[in-house]
Amino acid sequence: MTDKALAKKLLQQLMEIREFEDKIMDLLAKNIAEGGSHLYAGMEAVAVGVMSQLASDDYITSTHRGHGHAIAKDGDLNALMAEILGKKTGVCKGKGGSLHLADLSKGNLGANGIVAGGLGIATGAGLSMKLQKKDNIVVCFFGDGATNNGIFFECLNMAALWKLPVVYVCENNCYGMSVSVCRASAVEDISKKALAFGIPSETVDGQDVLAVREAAGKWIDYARSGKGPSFIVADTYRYYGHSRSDPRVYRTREEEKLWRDRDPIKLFSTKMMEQGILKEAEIKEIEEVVAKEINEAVEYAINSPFPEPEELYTDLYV
Amino acid sequence: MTDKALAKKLLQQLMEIREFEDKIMDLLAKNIAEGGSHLYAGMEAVAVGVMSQLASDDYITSTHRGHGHAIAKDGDLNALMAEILGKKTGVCKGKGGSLHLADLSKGNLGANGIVAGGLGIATGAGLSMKLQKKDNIVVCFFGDGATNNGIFFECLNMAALWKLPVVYVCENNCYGMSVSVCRASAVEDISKKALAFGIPSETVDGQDVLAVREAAGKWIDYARSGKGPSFIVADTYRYYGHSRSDPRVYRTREEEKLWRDRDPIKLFSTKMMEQGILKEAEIKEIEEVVAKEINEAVEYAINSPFPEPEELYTDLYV
Amino acid sequence: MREITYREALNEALLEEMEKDPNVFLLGEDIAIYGGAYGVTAGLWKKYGDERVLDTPISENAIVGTGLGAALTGMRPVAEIMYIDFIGLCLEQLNNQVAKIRYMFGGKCTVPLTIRTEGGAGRTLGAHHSQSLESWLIHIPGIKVVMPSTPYDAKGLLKASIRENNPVVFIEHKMLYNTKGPVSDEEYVLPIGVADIKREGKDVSLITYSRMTLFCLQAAEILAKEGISVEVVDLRTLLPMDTEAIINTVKKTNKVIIVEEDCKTGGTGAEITAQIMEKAFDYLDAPVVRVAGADVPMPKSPVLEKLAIPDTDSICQAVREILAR
Amino acid sequence: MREITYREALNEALLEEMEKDPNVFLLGEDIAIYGGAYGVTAGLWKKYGDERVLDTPISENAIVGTGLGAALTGMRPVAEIMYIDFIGLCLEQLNNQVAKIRYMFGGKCTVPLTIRTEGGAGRTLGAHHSQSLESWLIHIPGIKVVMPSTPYDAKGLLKASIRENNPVVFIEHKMLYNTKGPVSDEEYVLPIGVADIKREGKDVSLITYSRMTLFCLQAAEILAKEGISVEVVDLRTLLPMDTEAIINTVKKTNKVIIVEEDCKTGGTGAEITAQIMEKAFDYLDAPVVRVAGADVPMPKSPVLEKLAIPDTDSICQAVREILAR
Ligand SMILES: Cc1ncc(C[n+]2csc(CCOP(=O)(O)OP(=O)(O)O)c2C)c(N)n1
Ligand SMILES: Cc1ncc(C[n+]2csc(CCOP(=O)(O)OP(=O)(O)O)c2C)c(N)n1
Ligand SMILES: [Mg+2]
Ligand SMILES: [Mg+2]
Repeated sequence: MTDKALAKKLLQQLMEIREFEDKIMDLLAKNIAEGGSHLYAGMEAVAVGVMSQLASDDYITSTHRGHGHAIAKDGDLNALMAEILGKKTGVCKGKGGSLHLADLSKGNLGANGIVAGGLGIATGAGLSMKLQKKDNIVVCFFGDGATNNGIFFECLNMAALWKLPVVYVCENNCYGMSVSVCRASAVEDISKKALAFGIPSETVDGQDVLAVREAAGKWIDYARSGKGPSFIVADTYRYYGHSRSDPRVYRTREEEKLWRDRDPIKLFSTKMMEQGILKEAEIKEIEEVVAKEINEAVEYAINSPFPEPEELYTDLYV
Repeated sequence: MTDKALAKKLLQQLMEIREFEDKIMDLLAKNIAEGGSHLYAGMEAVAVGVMSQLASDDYITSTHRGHGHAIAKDGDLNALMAEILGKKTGVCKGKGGSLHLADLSKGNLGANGIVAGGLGIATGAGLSMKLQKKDNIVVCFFGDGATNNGIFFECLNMAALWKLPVVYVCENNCYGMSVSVCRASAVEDISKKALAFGIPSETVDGQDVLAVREAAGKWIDYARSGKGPSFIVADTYRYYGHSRSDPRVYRTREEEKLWRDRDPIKLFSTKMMEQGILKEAEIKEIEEVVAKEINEAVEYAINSPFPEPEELYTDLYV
Repeated sequence: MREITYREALNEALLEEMEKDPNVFLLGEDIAIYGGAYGVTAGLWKKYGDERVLDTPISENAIVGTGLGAALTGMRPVAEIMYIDFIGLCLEQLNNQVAKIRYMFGGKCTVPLTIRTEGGAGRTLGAHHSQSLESWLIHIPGIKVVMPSTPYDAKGLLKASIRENNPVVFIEHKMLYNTKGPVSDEEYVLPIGVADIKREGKDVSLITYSRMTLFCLQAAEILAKEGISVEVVDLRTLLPMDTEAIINTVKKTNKVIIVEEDCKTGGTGAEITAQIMEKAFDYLDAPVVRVAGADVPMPKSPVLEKLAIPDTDSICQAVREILAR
Repeated sequence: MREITYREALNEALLEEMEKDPNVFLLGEDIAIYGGAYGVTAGLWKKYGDERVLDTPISENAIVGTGLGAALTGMRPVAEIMYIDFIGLCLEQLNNQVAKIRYMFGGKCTVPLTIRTEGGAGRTLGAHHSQSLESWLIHIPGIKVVMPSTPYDAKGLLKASIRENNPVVFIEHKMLYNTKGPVSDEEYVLPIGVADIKREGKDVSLITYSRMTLFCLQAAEILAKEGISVEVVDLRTLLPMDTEAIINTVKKTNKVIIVEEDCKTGGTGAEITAQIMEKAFDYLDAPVVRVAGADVPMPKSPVLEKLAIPDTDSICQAVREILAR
């Protein structure tokens, strides 16, 4: 059973991410945001469900589609938005951008422009926790496409071999860019890849934040108690194209509609209302809080200065 | 049932490889052979059993431990020995050496200095056969250690996805250099790695040339008939150290003895005698033929000239 | 002559070579249905299907490795690595296998493999999608490295690369795809290894390649108004390098600036400088100058990204300084 | 002072730093029970066990990646890549992640990671076990690159590398492991980024590093008998490069030969040449010469291998030629 405070927190994060992404789409269209941004809209329940089980000093590694993870790992909305616009006030001083959102003070070891690029970092952080005998654990996010890259296998092998406290979370949104899972992966059931390492795996409904939360809780405990790594596959969908210019010819509008019918925010708020945990008015209220927060973040980002020219050469070496 | 001609051929190849490797050990000790040579002694039944099922225009890719494959794929003993000594008459004109024995005219796409370095080549050759609608197939050899490298997984995925005619043969000799399988691979049963790709797999006794031959025959047919890739794990053992200087501290003399008790040449000749297929005299005769061949190869190699200095710059570009 | 974009020119080259030679096929990420991240392979999958335009998994090392295996056994593959920033994932296969196999095998094989990729900054994509890195590649004996700057060169050189029996890495520039230029209707192929003087001049030589050629031509235009006559040498191929063209331009102007987008230290400009040092030292009236990318990862921020690579201003400035020397 | 081998010096450096800092740990292939392919980690596993000396699977990209993850979260890892020839398997992680992460994150992390590897020819191991390739690495802003030539330098610089809060690639040479030299009993650390004049001279400067330093010193000895005074500058660190030392030696002798084992085209010698061109052109009495490895994969044959890299003869020859100019 979910308590009210938790329900509110989860819903607020789901909405924050959605609103954040919708706003960025808007900023891209207006050319206020430049460059690429891979949006997380539609997939919110995965980040929010998993992160709801983490301690603030647990670590995550994120992906090229990293806004949702950064927000759910307690990221500062203003600093994240400013980063995406390349501003001095950004969480990485405007040097990282959308693809490199990171905040070590929050345990976020970073988004990554390289598909599967964070697997090594996560695995090494897990090794580090083990060697230091800390009881923190690491959650490593990546997409279905990433599970075809060599480093994915190398890292899962190491993690299993050394029993590292890492939960590997595959966000299976049916496509890696334009290529569907069945055109890229010899097994369509991605969880089977864990068999090559004897790692326990579980597939969850990635649209259902509580289902994700439950599975994550189980495997995070497993990791924390020293039992080793695990592999969660969360089935989900991204609403927008892979990038702004993507006409989405590789999928149908019908398929998109089927997934949108199971929108994670809608699903969760309906359930909370049905169970009498949240009232409609409370949900509206959260919506308003979120709209305000995100608007403020946009304002903050837009009004922030760009880095000074000297910044080009700082922060490279210690 | 094995016929006499086949039995003779298999035994001769087994002995050729053993004698070849023993001679190289000798040449290394005398500093006639320079550099590294990873010897195949002890593992002969794998190469011989598999190759006995291949057509001459089928392809193989080999490994850093590639003398056995080269010999069994109908390699010219003189040219191979000369190559290992870096002579002009070598199969690669002395430019490749032990780690790069290759002979495209025999379908040998090459040994490889890089662990798992031949997986891509084999997979691409398989793709090539498929695209050209040829019915040749490819056998890809690699060690247990190679199955932990990213490209192994990338290639098996592609091969399964595209149903390529490639038989992947893992020579599991219990160690990758000094690291035992259970210290390097999260699953000790290496055949399980195929589960990540839905590829059928089989583990065979790599000391028993007929067992290898049978399994290879089955999966080569499978590939040739368009059914896709397969994965064979042949359990075997290398007699010598990983390289000349290796004191083999990572394994016991008892373990070595257990394996030597199941020596592939001894096993096979005993069986052939028991079954009345070969007589002791016939076996002796083969032994003598082989001793002579290999001695001649050594003579040939030693008496061959080194490449001329100009050769340094030839053969790079077409 | 008709004008088409760099992207269209590349697409035509692929189409024509696929038409001509049934052994040519394409493999890479998102090149089929999607038509390539930058649209270069658009339409080819519709025309040739899964057999000749293969979407691959995200497996860069295996893409190069399988390309090699296919090239060794009768095919003529064109593999795509979506961003040159990912080349570190497949450099083992490229350097150890693709480049060396012919030599290691004593010349007893050929490797008709083309690897297309794309690099460069300009879209504020940050440190993992904006690199150049060609200098890694010129340090790999056994391959050729081509980097065209115009639609005309792009088409003629891509066709030549595909026909080559040596492995070629063909590097496009993301900011050039939409640039237009004249491209003949007739079939043509350009020679690999030959530089092109994109503008004749006598006071100073700009030696450059890829997108920077456009910047150099703009700079030359501006400087012409100041009475400075600038020669712009577009190398087009970096390996093998057209040292003859380099020496000739040094002899002509006696003053050289190398303009490259890649990070300066250990960049291609260093090799060009060394070539000049060795072969044309006595013709130099001033030390060769490198105008190059900053030695930092590419920052996301648009203001910093602009500063991190050469622009028309910094090129003009360097020209004025060398002439003032 | 006592004399120990380069191998022993490295081993001592590892031992001392592990003793001093419990966060230092080692990971790599065959470094535990086996003690490393060239014996550098011998004895450390016995002493520190599986917790601090980790044999890894043959997974180069993950070795570097996990090293980074550990370095970001409180540890001070020393990762080993057995041969630099395998660096192409992990260059993505090294270039995109290890080198760039601090900059991309706005300086909000440190990466105290050392990557030890080993390169060079001389054992007739062929094309996959004899490369140099350091010039790829000097083109990666964000890392440091160290290549010591003597036991003394090896020990002092490895200790410094491990203590660095920046990522360092530390490149040993397989032909140096058995060479001996004086190494102090007292603890010492050497500064990264500072060249060392291994022999003073006034007629010509040899700028070099790693094994070639030994060849240059031998050549200098031979040439001294001909009355030629040769200065040998051992760079020791390639990134950052000690340009001050380079300029000083140019000013002193006015004639420079760069000696490097790596393939010539796109090599480190090109960068050194460019530095001299830019900062010391007016002091040159002759063009800078590069004596470098041949632009070919390393051939197996012992006779060809010797020809493929510089030797004392080719260095002496180059000196005589530059002085005859
Ligand atoms: C190594 C690498 N290869 C290719 C790309 C280009 N690319 C960026 S995202 C992407 C698809 C990734 O798919 P998936 O892992 O399923 O994540 P998703 O985008 O679906 O969230 C590709 C191919 C990249 N960034 N890195
Ligand atoms: C990519 C790579 N990493 C490391 C090495 C060094 N090395 C050569 S052989 C070997 C062990 C290989 O083990 P395995 O695949 O089991 O083959 P085996 O030697 O047992 O036949 C290693 C680590 C290498 N050659 N290539
Ligand atoms: Mg996906
Ligand atoms: Mg093995």
